[in-house]
Amino acid sequence: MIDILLTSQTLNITGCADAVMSPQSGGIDLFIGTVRDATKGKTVLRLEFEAYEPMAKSEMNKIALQAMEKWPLHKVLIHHRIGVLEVGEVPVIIAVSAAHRAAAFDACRFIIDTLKLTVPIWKKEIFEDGEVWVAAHP
Amino acid sequence: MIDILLTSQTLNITGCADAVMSPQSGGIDLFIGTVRDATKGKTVLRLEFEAYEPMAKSEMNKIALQAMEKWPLHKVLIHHRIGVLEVGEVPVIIAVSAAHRAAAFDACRFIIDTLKLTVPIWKKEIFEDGEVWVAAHP
Amino acid sequence: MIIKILAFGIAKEIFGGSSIDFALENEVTTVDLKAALEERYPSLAELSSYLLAVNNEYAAPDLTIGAKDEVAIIPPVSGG
Amino acid sequence: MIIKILAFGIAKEIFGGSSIDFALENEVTTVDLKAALEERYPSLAELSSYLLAVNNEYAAPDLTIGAKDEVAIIPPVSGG
Repeated sequence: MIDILLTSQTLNITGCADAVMSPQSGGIDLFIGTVRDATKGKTVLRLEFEAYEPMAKSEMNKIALQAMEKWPLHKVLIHHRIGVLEVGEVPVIIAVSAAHRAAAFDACRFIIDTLKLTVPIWKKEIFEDGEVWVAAHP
Repeated sequence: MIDILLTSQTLNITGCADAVMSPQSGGIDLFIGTVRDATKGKTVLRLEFEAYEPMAKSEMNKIALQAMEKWPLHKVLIHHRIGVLEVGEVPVIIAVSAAHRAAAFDACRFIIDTLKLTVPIWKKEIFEDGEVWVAAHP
Repeated sequence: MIIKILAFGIAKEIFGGSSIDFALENEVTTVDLKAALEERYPSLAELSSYLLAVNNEYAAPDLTIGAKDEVAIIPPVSGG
Repeated sequence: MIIKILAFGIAKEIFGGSSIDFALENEVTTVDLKAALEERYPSLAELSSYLLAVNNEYAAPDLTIGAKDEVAIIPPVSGG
């Protein structure tokens, strides 16, 4: 089971865990991204996330499929928020269930690492004195 | 910050995530144990967890301290349930926050692996035709 | 031939909008289209990197792009 | 000397209760106490393994145990 969501609504942590639970699963690993209050020493006021939506969903689905090929998983969930997020809010939740926890940990880490490399979502950091698209320039 | 709990009440997944969030954190890793419906091909009806409570809390605290020495973490939470648990219920939640996700993943995995080796908590599996203390006999 | 090119993130600022209609004489490969875009929008070459997506897939350098394809500029992603 | 020994999990079933009062002539080390217990409760030796805890800490083999110590049998743990 693969559960992919791109939404401007608040992500639901318990809902994500419940969605991947199954009576066959012995462990769930959940990665929760949060908005930090500072980057490179500068105070971040808020973030804005933008996605190329159809392609982002397609790439998220590809990563989930890759993870299910690499490890014996029961369910994989990738939820990502778009729009304006304040410090402490949650832009991303990855949840993975498996019979054994090693697979859940490895797969969860693979998914967030790969998502950050391939999924067309962009983050703008807004500071008191300006704003910047993260990673755009060298 | 270290948050240790041994309780007969239902564990609260979102509450555990919220407890380790901080404005300095960029990532939270959460491990959620769940009760499987079968072990070695036999149907499990329910589990019973028993703890040597003062020592279990002390060992959980030691593991959290070790994790904080090994990795740059913000907060560590270890909640474990005792008593009777049905299939699908959650016996354990580990939550770790850190500025960077690699530390959160490594620490979370270290904590659950070590907990299963050292914390004096015992699990009895109840089947239709009997019951067994897990790992007691070769 | 007119190709509509979608822009996101920093590319939207470089294009001055969320898409452009880009005129070309013939069908082009990904590599050729990037070169043509950089000539018209030199700021693209200042990015850390960028890719083209065609029909919601990252495009190989030698892929041929025609007027019916959905093309998008993918500047360095930063989700998660 | 009487030592009160707490039991958990399978050890509770071996002892027939959650603690026993175990009589010893002198102070003993962890190793000696395990040997004495196994003589009285042979089923202990059939476990995969077990440790003693003294005052809420795993006890080293050569630790001396006295009447005022809180001693517990720790059969193989299986939390999580």
